[in-house]
This record gives sequence, structure tokens and C-alpha cells, in this order.
Amino acid sequence: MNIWKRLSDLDRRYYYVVLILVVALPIIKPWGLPIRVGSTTDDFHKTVEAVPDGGTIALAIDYRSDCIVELNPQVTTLFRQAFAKNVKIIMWSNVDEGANVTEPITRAVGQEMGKTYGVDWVNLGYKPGGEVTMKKMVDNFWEGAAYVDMQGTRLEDLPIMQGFNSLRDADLLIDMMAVVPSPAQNYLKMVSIPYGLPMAIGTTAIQAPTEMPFYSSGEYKGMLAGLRGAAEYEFLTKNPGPAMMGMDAQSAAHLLVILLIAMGNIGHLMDRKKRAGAPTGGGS
Amino acid sequence: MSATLQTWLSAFFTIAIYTLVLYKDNKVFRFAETVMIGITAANGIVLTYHNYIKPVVAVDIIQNHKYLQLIPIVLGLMMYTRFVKPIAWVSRIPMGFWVGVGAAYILVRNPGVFISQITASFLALNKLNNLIFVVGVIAVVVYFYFTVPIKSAPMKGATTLGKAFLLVSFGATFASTVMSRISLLLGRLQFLLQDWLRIAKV
Amino acid sequence: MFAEGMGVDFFLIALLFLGVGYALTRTKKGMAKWQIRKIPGLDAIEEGIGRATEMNRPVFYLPGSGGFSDPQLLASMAVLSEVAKITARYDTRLIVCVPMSSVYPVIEEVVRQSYVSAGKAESFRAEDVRWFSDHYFGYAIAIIGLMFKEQVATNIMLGTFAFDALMYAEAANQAGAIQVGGTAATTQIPFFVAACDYALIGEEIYAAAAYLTKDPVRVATIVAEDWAKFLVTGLVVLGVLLQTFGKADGLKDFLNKW
Amino acid sequence: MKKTLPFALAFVSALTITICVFFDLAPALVEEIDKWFILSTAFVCCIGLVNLTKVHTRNIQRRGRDWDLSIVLLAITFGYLLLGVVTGPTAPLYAWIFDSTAVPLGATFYSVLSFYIVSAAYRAFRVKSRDAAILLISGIIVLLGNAPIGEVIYPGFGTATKWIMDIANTSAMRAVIFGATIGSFITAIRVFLGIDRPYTATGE
Repeated sequence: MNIWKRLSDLDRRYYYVVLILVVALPIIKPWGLPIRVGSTTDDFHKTVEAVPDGGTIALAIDYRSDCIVELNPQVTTLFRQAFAKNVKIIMWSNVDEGANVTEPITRAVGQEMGKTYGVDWVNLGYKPGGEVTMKKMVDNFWEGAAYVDMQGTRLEDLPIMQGFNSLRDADLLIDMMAVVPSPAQNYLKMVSIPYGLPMAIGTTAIQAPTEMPFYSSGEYKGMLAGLRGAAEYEFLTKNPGPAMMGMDAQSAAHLLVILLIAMGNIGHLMDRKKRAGAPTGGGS
Repeated sequence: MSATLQTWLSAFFTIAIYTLVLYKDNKVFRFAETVMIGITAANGIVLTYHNYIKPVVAVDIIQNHKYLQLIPIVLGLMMYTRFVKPIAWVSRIPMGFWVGVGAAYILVRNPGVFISQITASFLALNKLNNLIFVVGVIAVVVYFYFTVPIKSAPMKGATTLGKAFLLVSFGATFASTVMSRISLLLGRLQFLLQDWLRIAKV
Repeated sequence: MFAEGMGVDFFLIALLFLGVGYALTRTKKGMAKWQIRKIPGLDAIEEGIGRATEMNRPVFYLPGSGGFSDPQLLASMAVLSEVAKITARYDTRLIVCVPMSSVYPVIEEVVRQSYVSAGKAESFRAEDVRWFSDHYFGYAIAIIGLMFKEQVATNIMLGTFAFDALMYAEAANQAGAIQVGGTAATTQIPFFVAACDYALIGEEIYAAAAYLTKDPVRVATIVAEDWAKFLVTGLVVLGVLLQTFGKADGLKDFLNKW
Repeated sequence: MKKTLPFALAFVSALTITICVFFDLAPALVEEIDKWFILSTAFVCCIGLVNLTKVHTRNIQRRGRDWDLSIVLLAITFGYLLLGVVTGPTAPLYAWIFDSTAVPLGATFYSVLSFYIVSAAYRAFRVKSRDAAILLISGIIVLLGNAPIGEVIYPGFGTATKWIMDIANTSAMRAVIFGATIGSFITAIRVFLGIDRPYTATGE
């Protein structure tokens, strides 16, 4: 085994440990690299800011515990921005765990900012039925939401729900989502496009490229993409949180990945050169 | 006390799963997996029951006497016949209904998004980026023509270009995927270092 | 007459119905001979199976994690049926790993039928169609373990894949396999392109089923889809030209609002 | 009966909704069908549970691999289910258990992928072809542009990433959306006409 071959064939545990260190060190001691805000986040922030005082944001939570790292900071910051200017939030989930994962974090923000559950925000829980439920929420919101919030409180006992009979009564629809097929695209076709309700989304970095065409065509009025989007949003609203703190570790890990790709390829190439002429099948 | 216990439990499960990558497949990992499957399976049912089934039955059927709603309930329950061989075919009836409704909504609701994506591509060719964008859209659509043979020069050119656009886009997807995955590890390490060990500042 | 803004939508769908109907009748009457263009990855499948035969090591087939409502699974089953016929002819061991317990019996039947129709019913091994767990980590880890244990020579992955795509690709790579991958899940295509020797991109997986089976109904469907793509291309070109000369607003309004 | 009835139901419900929505007729009827759809799908929530119970009971009976964990699984599933049905999903104990198990487990399970993706980047991403080279170059630019460090190294990475995301990626993805949407129309038409009958796949 020559050195090049060895370079392209390290035992995985070595670089796993390096990966952990590279991510952990900036968490313990951040570098404080500057964050530049992209247009997708900027538009998201402006769209939320444009909701009138006393207005309502309809918020669909469509992610599970696996994606809390990227999406929880987005939701938290959205609550902070909305509550800072007296905008109400009605949220529910089209994905089973969605309501569970946001319940504790939103309650914490509500308490901290002196807001009242049922008056300033409400969590209606999981509502099955996918796109058909989305349409039902336009025709008859209470029926679509099965008449209760997550704790089983009747909607008529919640002040925030009075007069909110259709999704069309909301000023803005936001989908925080990380499942496939995209619930945001379903909201677009079942609600936003037919009824002209403005819509914005928050999603993971993975799903951002797939959702970009709808942002660029102006159908999503804003988009938060992954932890980076969350960090930019925290920065814009001046609420530094876990996302901003994670950006340095993110940077370090990206460098490591590029380094590994380079090492793998150089090792592979040089090894091939060394064994010049030896035919290489697929799957090196 | 319960908050501390919660943190320790979370830490235990986090480490249990990392033994898979840093060590190898083992029983502790599989125990963690078992807990995950059990809790999530039960939770899905609990949520559907409390947030949807129970209130609908209480309001629509018991309070408002809409007995027609019993039909969809029976329809849904028919799915369970698939576990009883001789009458398993009955489960096709609700499936037929769902597939039919699903197909109908594809036909009536997808055109709206589809057309708005087409019109969003009507860009004036007065900027280089617009030109590249339009060429990209057309080349990739042409790449997916399956019944036109790639023999003529324009077809060859368009499909090659289309593939190049796709590959650049997949590169972006790859990078975004790396970014998401790293964020996940970052989140867990933040938990271990900040909430559990309290080495780092929150 | 139409609901607000749905006139164009209706005519679009009506046109597609007519297109599908027309393509179907033409094919059924044998009036048209449409051909699917060459898809290099598919030609590699037979070559890959040949390689496995020479090395006396098994071929793996992974149909993805879709359920029955997933068109990718249906396409993958059609390809699997052709793959199984080839392995039956070559007397090469074929291992199929199914992630969903509900899909499992149907896949087993597909493979069995292929062996029967290739005249090799006796070489079909039911135990080589495997199911491990419905949970993503459960089956992903089991499949990876099996790839190493059985020393996969050729790995074919077609269907819906999630994060697990790259785990299989890497494992098979380490075991020294030739790989053909294909999925319409855009987030996973990059891994197949980079890690597999041949990758089917996006919709090519649907064309693959028609290409391999030459089933007239499938082919007719692909033809109808191509017609719709011609229409889209034409509309985009028209719209861009009008917009360049500042006159596209009428067309935009017509399409979006009528 | 076994084949016609499901198809008839699929056809009638598809036709009714299509006509009513396109021509704005009988909105109350469509609303009722929607309601039926949602309610009937909600009642399927236990299908997975039945499957899971079947598979693991068999494993316990046969003393298969990890049969002891199968017992644990059934105990956890039914125990938690019972607790949830009695107390409701927001009861402190129920929520506490969820937050201490499912939340960290879900997040950690997925974070394992960060190891795998790094491993794959290192081992599998070899420049084997021109295709792979284009993909890798674009990928590396976006990797750098998406993390703050890229712009510290060279400000152009941010601009290049924005260009790739906004122009190259969006144009390609838009074309992919066209193809996928057309595909969905054709699939729906095939279901409508009974060429595809996905519902016959169950209950054999």
C-alpha cells in the first residue's frame, strides 16, 4: 500500500473524530465570523414586518423531531418578530409530530414576552388529511381544525379564534416544513394561488434548492433556508440565538468536507498514476 | 429534578446512537432505535385521536347529529380487512376512493402552479442572466424529451447543455445537503456541550 | 361557466386527456412505432449482471422506499422484472431488499414470475427477497450489512430514496461493486451521479420502465408526456419573445387569470 | 365486484370533484367529499400498529434476532399509547416522555447522517467523469458560499453561490418541475381511466 492509496483510504473513525472536534471547538470558543444576509431571508423578514398591527399569521408546522435543529430557531425567531409588534399566530401541523416539537419552544417565547395563550397565539395540534385538509381550512377553518386546539379546548373558548373562519382571514400564511412531498407546494396550489393569500416558507438547506423556483417566481414572498437562514433571521431581528452561534462550526465543517474531497481525489488520482496503465473498473 | 433527568436521558440516547458510527452496530443502539419506533408509532395515533377523531365525533355526530359522517368512518375501518385474507379485497374500496380524490385534486389544482411557473419564465432577453435562465429551462426540458432521438446537432447540443445545467443544480443540492446534515450534528453537539456538560456558554 | 381563473386549466387537462387517448389508440392499432431514446445506464445493467456472473458474486436490487401510490416504485418493479429475467438466464444470484413490509409480497411475486417466464422457476430463491424493518434506520443498516456479507458485485438502485441512498452507494462502493442508480427524488440524484457508475436522472426512471419492457401502454404514456413538453417549450419560447418586445402581459394574464 | 367497485368509486369521486371544481358547481358536495376523505384517512392511523404488532409477535414466538427488544417495543408502544389516549398529548408526563425520548432520538438519528455524508464525500465523490466534475465544482462553490467562512476567504464565493442558486439551479429545477407536473397529470389521467389501478395492489 503506497502513501497515496493510504491517503484515499483512511479508516473512517479518524475523520469522524476530526469532524466532531471541528464542530465542537467553535461551539466552545466561537470565532465570530460576519454574517451576510441574503435576499430570501431579507424578503421573509420584510413580509412578516408588513403584517399590520393586530393582524394574524397562519403558521403550518410541517417538520418532525429530526429537523428541529434547523427549523426550531426559525420558528422561535418568527414568534419574537410577530410578538414584538402585536401580530397573532394561529398554528397547526399537517405532520404528526409537528405540534409536539414546537409546543415547548413557542410557549417559552410567549411567556418570556408576556403574551397569553389563546389570545396572542394558539397551537391547534395535528390535523390529518394533507392537502384536502388545507382546502377545508379555506372553506371552513373550524371544521378543518376539528373544532379544538391541541389540548382539546373548544375553539369557541379561545378569543383568538373569534371571527377567524377561513384561512382567507389570515394576513399571511407561513409553512415551516421539512418533509417530502413538499406541503408548501400543496399550500401554494390549494390555498395561496387560488385564493390569493400571501405565503412565505421556512425550510431545511436540503430542500431549499427544490423550493427556489417558487421563490424566484414570486409565489413565496420570502424563504428561510436551513440554519444559515435562521442565523440571518436572528441577525436581522437582533435576537442572537443558537443558529448564529452555530455558523462558525458550520464554516469549519464545510472546510473539512472540502479538504476530505480533495484528499480523496488526489490520493485516488496519484495512486492511479502510480499504477500507470492498470485498468480501472467502476467503483474504485 | 425532572429537567435534569430529561437532560440525562437525552444525553444517554444521543450517545447510544453515536456508538453506531464510532463503534459498530450494537444492542444499545438497537435499544435506542426500539424506543424511537415505539414512541413515534404510539404518538401518531394519540395525536390523530385527540386532535381530530375525538372532537369530530363529539361535535359532528354526537352534538350535531350528522350521521352521514358514519360512512367515512366505516370506509376508513374497511382498510383493516386487509389483515383478514378472505375479505382482504374490501380494503380496496377506501383505497379506490382516496386514489380517485387524489387524482382529481392533481388535475384541478396542479395546473395553477404549473401555469404560473410557465409564465414566470417569460423573461425579456435584455440581461445576460435572463438569457442563461431561459436557455437553461429549455435545455433541461429538451433533455427530458424521451421519444426524440439524439442524432441532430441541435438535439445533441441541447441535451448536453441541459445535463450540464442539471449537474450544476445537483451540485448545489449536494452542498445544501451537506449543510443540513452538518447542522444536525451541530445541534446535537450544542446540546451535549451546552445543556448537558455546560462546557460552552449558552 | 368556469370557476374563476380555471378556464385555461380545464382546457389544458382536456388536451392532455385527448393526447393520452390518441397516443394509446395509435399504439394499440399498431399505427405508430415510437421509440424511447437510448438510456446508457440501462444498457449497463446487462453488462453489470454479466460481470457478477463472471465473479460468481450476487447482484443486489433495491426498489426504494416508496409505497404503492408511488409511481417510482411501479416503474422500478417493471425494471426489476426485466433484471430478474436476465439473472435467471445467467444463473446469477439476485438479492432484492425491500424496505416496506406491505410492498414485500408483491415484489416477491414479481421476481418469481420473471424466473418462471425465463423458464428457470427452480432457481428462484424466495429467501433472497428480503425485508428487515419498516423503520428507515433499521433497514438501511441491515442492507448495508448484507452488502458486505454477500460481497455484492453489481448494485442496482431504482426508485424513491431518501438519505439512505448515499449509505448504500458508499457501502457497495467499498465492497467493489459496479453501481447503477436512479431516482426522481432531486435531493438524492447528486449522490447517485457522483457515486454510481451510471445514474438515471429524474424522470429517466419512468422512461426506463417503458424502454426495457416495450409495453405499448407505457410507451404511449411517455409519448403523450413528450407532447406536453413540446407544448411547454413552445409556450416558454413564445412568452420570452413577446416579453422581449414588451408584449407578453396579455398572454400572462390570459394564462394565469382566465 | 372485487375490481369494479373500487374502480367505480375512484372514477365517480374523481369525476365529481373535477367537474364541480372546474365549473364551480355544488361547492357543498365537494366540501362533504373533502370531509369524508379527511375523516376516513384519519381512521387508518392504526394500520401501522397492526403491522408492527404482527411482525414483532411473530419474532417473539420464533425467538428471532433481538426478540427481547421486540417485547420492549410492544410494551413501550402500547404503554405510551394507553397513557396518551387517557391523558391527552399535552399532559405533562406524556409531553415529558416525548421530549426526553423521541425528540433527542429523532434529532440524533438524523445527525448520524452528517458522519455518513462526510464519509461519502471522502470515499465516493471521485472525479470519475466530466459529469461528476461539474457536480463537484458547483458543490464546492456552494459549500463555501453558504458558510460565512467562504466570504472571508474570497468574497466572490457569495456572489457565485447566489448565481448558482438563483440562475442555474432555479432554471434547471423549474424544468424538472415542468416534467414532474406533466408526469403527475398523466398519472392522474391513467388512474382516472383505470389504466393504473394502484388500489388493486392491496388486499390480494
